Amino acid sequence: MSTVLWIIFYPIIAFAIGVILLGYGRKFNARVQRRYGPPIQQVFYDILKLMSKRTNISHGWMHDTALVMLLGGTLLTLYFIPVPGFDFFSGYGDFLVVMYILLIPSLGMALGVGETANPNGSIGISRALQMLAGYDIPFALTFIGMAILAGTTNFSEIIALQQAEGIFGWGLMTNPFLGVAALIALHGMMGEKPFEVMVAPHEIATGPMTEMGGKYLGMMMIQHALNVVIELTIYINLFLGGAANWASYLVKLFVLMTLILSVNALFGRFRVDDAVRFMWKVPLVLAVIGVLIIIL
Amino acid sequence: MLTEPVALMLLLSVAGVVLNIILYRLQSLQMIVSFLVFAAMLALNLQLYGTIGETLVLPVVVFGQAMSFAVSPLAFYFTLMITSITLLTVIFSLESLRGKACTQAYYLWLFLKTFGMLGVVFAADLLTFFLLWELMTWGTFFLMQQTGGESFSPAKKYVVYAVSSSMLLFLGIALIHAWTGSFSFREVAAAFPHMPEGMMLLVVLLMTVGFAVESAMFPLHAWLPESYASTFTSLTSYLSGISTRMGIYGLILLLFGFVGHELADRFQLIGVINLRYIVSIFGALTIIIPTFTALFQHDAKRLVTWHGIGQGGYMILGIFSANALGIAGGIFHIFNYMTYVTLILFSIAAVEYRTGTSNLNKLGGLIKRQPVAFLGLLFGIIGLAGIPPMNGFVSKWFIYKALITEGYPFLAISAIIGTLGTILSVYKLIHNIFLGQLQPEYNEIKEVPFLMQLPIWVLMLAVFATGVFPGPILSLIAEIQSSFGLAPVPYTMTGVDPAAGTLDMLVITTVFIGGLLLAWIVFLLGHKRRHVSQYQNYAAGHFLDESIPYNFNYNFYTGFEHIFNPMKKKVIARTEVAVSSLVEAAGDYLRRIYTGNLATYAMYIMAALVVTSLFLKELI
Amino acid sequence: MVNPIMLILIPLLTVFLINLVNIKWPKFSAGLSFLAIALTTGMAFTLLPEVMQAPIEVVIAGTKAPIGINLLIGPLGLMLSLIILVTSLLVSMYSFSYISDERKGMYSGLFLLLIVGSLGMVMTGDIFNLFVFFEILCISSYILVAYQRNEHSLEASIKYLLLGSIGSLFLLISIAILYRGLGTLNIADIAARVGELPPSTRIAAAAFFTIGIGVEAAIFPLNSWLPDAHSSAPSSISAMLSGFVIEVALVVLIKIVFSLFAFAALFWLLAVVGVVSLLIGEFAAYRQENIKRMLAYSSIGQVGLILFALSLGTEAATRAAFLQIINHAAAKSALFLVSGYMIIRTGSYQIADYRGIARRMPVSGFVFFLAVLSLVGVPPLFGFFSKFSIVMAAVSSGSTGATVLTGLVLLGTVVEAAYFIRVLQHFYQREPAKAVTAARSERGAGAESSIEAPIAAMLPVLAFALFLTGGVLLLGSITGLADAAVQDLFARLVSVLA
Amino acid sequence: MSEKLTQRKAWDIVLDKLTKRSLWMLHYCTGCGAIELPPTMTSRYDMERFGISAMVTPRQADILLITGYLSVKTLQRVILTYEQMQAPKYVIGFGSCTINGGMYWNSYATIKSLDQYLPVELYIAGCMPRPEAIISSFTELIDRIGRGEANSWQDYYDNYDFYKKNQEHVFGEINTYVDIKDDKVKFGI
Amino acid sequence: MINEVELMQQFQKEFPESQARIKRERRIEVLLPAGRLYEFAVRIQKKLNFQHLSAISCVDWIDDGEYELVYHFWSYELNVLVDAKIRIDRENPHFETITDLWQPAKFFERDIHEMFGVVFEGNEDLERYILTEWKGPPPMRKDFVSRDFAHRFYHYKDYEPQWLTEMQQHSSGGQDE
Repeated sequence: MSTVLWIIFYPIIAFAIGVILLGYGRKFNARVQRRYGPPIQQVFYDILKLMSKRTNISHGWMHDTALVMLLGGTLLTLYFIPVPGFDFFSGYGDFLVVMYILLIPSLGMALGVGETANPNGSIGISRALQMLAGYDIPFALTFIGMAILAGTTNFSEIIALQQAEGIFGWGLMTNPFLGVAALIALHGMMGEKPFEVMVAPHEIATGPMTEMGGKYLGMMMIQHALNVVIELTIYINLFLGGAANWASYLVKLFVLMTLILSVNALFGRFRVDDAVRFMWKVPLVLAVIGVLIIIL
Repeated sequence: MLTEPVALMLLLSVAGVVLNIILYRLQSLQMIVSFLVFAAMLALNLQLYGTIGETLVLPVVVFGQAMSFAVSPLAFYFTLMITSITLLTVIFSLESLRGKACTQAYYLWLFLKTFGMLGVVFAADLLTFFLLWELMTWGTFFLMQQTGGESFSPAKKYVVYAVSSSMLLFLGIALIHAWTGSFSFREVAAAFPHMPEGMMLLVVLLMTVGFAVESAMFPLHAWLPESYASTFTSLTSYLSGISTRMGIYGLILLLFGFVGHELADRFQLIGVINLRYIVSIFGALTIIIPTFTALFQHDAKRLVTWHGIGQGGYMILGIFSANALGIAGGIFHIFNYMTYVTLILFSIAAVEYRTGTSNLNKLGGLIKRQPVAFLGLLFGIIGLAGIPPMNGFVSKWFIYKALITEGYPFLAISAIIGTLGTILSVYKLIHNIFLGQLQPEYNEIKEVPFLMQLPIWVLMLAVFATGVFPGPILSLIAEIQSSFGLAPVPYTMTGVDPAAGTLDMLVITTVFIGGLLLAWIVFLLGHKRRHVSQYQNYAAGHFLDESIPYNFNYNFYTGFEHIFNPMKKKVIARTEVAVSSLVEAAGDYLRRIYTGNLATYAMYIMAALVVTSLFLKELI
Repeated sequence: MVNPIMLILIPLLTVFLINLVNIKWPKFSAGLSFLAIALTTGMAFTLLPEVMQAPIEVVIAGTKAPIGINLLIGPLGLMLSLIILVTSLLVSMYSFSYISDERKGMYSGLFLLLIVGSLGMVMTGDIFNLFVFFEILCISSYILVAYQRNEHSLEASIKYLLLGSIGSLFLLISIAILYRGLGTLNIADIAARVGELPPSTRIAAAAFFTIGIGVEAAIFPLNSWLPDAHSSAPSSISAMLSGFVIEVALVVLIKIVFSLFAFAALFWLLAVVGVVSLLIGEFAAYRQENIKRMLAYSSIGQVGLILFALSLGTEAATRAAFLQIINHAAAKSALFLVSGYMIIRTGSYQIADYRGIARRMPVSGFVFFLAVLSLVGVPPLFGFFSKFSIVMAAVSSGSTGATVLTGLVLLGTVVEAAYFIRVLQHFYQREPAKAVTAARSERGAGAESSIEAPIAAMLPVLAFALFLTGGVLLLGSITGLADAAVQDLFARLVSVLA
Repeated sequence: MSEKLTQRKAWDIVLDKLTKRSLWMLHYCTGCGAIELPPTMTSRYDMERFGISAMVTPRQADILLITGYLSVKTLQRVILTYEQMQAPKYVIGFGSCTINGGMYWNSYATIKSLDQYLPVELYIAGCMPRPEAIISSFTELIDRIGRGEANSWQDYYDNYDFYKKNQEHVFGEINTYVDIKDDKVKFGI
Repeated sequence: MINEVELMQQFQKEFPESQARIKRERRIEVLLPAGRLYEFAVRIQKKLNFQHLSAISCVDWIDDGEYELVYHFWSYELNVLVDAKIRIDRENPHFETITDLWQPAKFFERDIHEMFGVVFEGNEDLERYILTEWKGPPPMRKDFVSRDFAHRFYHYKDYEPQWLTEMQQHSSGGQDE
């Protein structure tokens, strides 16, 4: 019975956490720029305003289905990541499955944006995919390293292993190289400032979101909120020993978010190929060293 | 003896060849006859399952060995693919080749090639295997140069590669025969372990390189993209679907039929590096390098053929991992790959049928005119990229799981790099053809006729069904593994046995559909939406209309251009040119021996006399 | 039971008859020679069953050794003569329309002399007779090479004449050494008493003999005359020369080496020289622009392959060599005959001018295509089985040296496949060359009309093609004949000296 | 500005109260007033406090600022951008040039009163109004939306012919591929 | 390095019918008859190496019924600006182009064509680019009164808000007419 309840309410809880995290992010950025900054629930207002827009334009049936695929894919990924109290689905798909399901939303968005026939959108998508190739290789290598270390690819088993020895059992502690590499790759995955090549308002008119108005942009922002939660939770599960209870889970979420936001607030944006070169230099080398330590 | 499906199928394909020779000029008759014969063969193939294990010996005796055929589970698995894809290609080309030039011999060579492949797969002895292997490679050669003109030079390059690979195989078979005295697989397999170390290594090397050329493994893959892409697109899909996988069949036969796993590990070089690991490294390189070359192609067909090579790398990685899951993944990937690559190429053919070009820089926005082709390509690319719920994901998951449990991180990461490269180039494919602005000259094109849509619908269903329910195919693969004496893969109807790993495609798909429904509800919460024309688009206040080309197709991944340009040194192409110029130089030099003046000729004779007598003198 | 001597007498008598007939009715000479060959072929076939049991010994009434004709026909001799007769039958049919100028009588006469020479060499049991028939063969081929009387063919035939005469001189020296040493000319006697000769004279005789016959058998250093001779001779004659003349000389060389000078070292030398000439032939052919020179070099290559197979010394290898001889005779003659009419139609020898010719000469294009595939060894055709058995025999002979040489042979096949496919693709190009569009034939004046060879010329070409494809069915009987020939050859084998 | 009284359902009232807190301004500098916007965005005045932030494309924007004089040529682009925006959308006229021609009252090339061509929600007097004036206009706009009175955009749909006639009078026919009348029917405005 | 005085004498000598004078240091003004300008331009570009044509401006002398075209030539070595002035008829203004000598002339002539209506033969690209929708006469001509046009063409709002009148009473500023 509790799993059915979880299945119904878990997306809503995750959405709420995501919105608050994003609002906190905008407040954090404002305060770094010595501005007062919007209220924490600003993102919620934005989403509500977007969803309540009277006229919405779409560029074809694929534009709509792609948006549905975008949000649907993210919800799918949400269910497969174990969270304290709810890891029912992770018995049916390990983190290899999660790594691939993560690609469904980006593919969905890419198709939808392609359908809008706007070159800004296409350039945005081509940059997003190049960035994907950039950060996903070190990220995947850290996954594999942890899997070989733990001997299994199942999420809940990895968490159980880490929690067995308390704080020193965390992925970050047992293999710091992989932990740090994954952190940098996570930064790229979140699309935060130095690697924010996709939504580059000054260069390509908010990239993929150029032609997304009204409820389309609303759905993308909902997806972005959920995505933030997913990515952070993956990192927590693999490297910060998962979360025994919701309190430690929320604390870890906010600490990690602050860490990323602090980097985001200070940096300008890389060019695409420089961002990818950076991703294939620093985190990849760290990950390789980490993996070598494990297998030798 | 002749009623057995095996004999009937071989007989039918030969009958097909003869019929097509007779009906050489009448294309419509050829089409109907070929369709019927191939349909009959597929029907026969389904009965084949019952007769696994039986053998058929032909009275033809060559060099003391009667040509014998046997139906093994692996043979059934491959014939299932061969007959189904040939039938689909024929159905597709019934419509797409109507009225095209130089297609008289199209079905003739198709039958010859099918006969060759069926023979190779059914062969129970090395002689039949090699005889039909040669026939098959020459069949491929003739299929490749159907469109005349610019398809000749790549076909010639293929001939050189194919003939040298079959010569290597020939030498290997001859050595095996010299040692074991007979051709049939059973005796060879029995006598193989007792072969002296050096000779066995030589034979295995020869055979592996021979099969590697045919399955386009990394350093020997240069012949594939140009020659597959320059013939009719329906043939491109047929060739890249099944033809290159005969090399993989050969590798499976060699590795599991003769050498067996414990022997493969015996060639220890340093530590963990043994023959299997070296071939896996080549497999990994086969995944990475062709996939990232595909990224920069400007022609849809070449892009997909480059991926053909890349996906071959997954199969090699799977087969050469000594883990039940990996081997099952490799073999399953052959089936998956065939389904979605033919689906992609049929969609590209549908586009080319209507627009006349497959140049990625000239197309765009065709989703509005050819939705079925779009859906086909969409399912195909999701499969090719290996994203759930399509079948590509399942076999890739098997391979990754095996590589991780066996502890090969760098092979696993090369596979993932391959997947990422695939996703990038695959999106470029669907974006440049179907998305973006519709060019004014393609305004009036319509959807392709039904006969061309049928294979696309069938393959879409196949890609999705085997993705969600991989059970039946996995059961067949388990049978194959046990027929070779390997541990069968622990499979369930919808994924992997929970003990061996956590994958249940049915649950993943249902949750995905649930997520889609939820997203659809959120979509409906907002107000109504309206479809608008493609010219109502944000262009910084600029007015858009037909005259302004507003597409971003050319040089799609500029970032990667900067990164990879210095690395593009076309090493393979340069080595090829070096080899051919070496042969030409040798030809020139040797030609000069015949100088033409008499004195030198007489001098040659005297020298020969002196040499022979000296040679004989000190030897007596 | 017809007396084997008739096989030689009938063509010989017809030669004289032709010279008489030629004075009044020149037209009939070609018909007469065709009839004579047909008759001889018939008789040869009737001899077949009887010869299979035991070789026939024929001695002409007690005449002294050097003059009298002493024949010894075994399965080997008969097999070769069958090859000679069938090929020349088809070629003479081809030359009805191919040779149409006034010197037709001389051509037919020499044609028959060439056949007499080769038949005699194959059947003779007496070493001096061997020399006599060898001379007949060489002289008739010198003149036939010069038949076209243009500057190129005259120069080629002079070279061929001089080198050939050096060769026959060495042959005569070797026979003289043997005769002085053993006093007898009969091969069987020599074989029996050759042990008595001191080793040095025996080696000298062997060396002279090998080089003597070697010139005609086109072994590597001695075949410098072949490219010019075969390319400048009329196509029908080059078909005959490549078809069986070189092979006959080669088999006779091996027969004598087997029976008289069976040194292991000689076998190795011949094997290596065989592979070297294969590689040289293939590589040189790769760069050829003139179609007949290319075919000539390809003949050098193929002869090298046959020599390599013969000199392996095992029964399986020799049988495979005989199969390859049959395959080469059929395929190479077909190629030469087809290129003959291509040259006449387009008026040029260069392959570049034949672009797109297959569209206008469909049948010859198809036959060329089949013959090439058979030479390269593509399965359903006859060539595959011969090459397959050669490689199998070579590798199963066990010695690592043989395996390495087989590797080189396979490399040669790859090069051969490369240049033949290049020529084939050239024929099937879509847009024809100027020479091809300009070509006209009696069949029609239009640019698209077929410029196919006349029926009389097409029949033999189709017969060869039919043999190459259908030959597989009668593979059983052919190998049976080849086996008998191998037994006959090995019966003579003297204990192999160190 | 037509005082169309729509019967507002309870949900609309709550919605207006919430969505007034989030307005996105189209950063489209048509005239000399655009230089006043950076100070309003940055730390001294920080309009993000009210949930207003600058957006690049018309699809995502709610507020269209006409900052200063509008030549005939720019008016075409402004109308195209306005029609590409999603309703509800608000036009704010900066400075006296939009009110009655301002400094260029006698020029042959600039339009004199903005509301002939676009339904204007708010005007900000001044030649160029300072950031405080801009902030006060934004707060005024937020209150209006809260009270549900900011529906000048419906006026564009209601009497589109009036606007269309004036526009064609000034620069003749343009094709923005947006069919306002059809949108009115489709979206039921 | 020849200075302005010698330069002026050279002009005087070669173009007797022109009046050349030095306006100030490094500035020379030459009044030329219309026909001689092209010759003058060739002379000044090729011989005296005046590479830079900085502008072509047009002055509307409505009283004389003439346009005055002023060509500003500049030389980098001599650091001297030469203004060649010619007069053309105002009603039917025609003049030949000098785009073959200087590329930028294309743009200046196009601007003058749009604003003053002068037709330059030989300049093939005289299409309008600023006032794309303008249907009226060339606006810079003196006989075109912008204010009357504006009042006739555009709609003004009768705008007498109550607070404006109060402000005017208290304010010290002058009345706005």
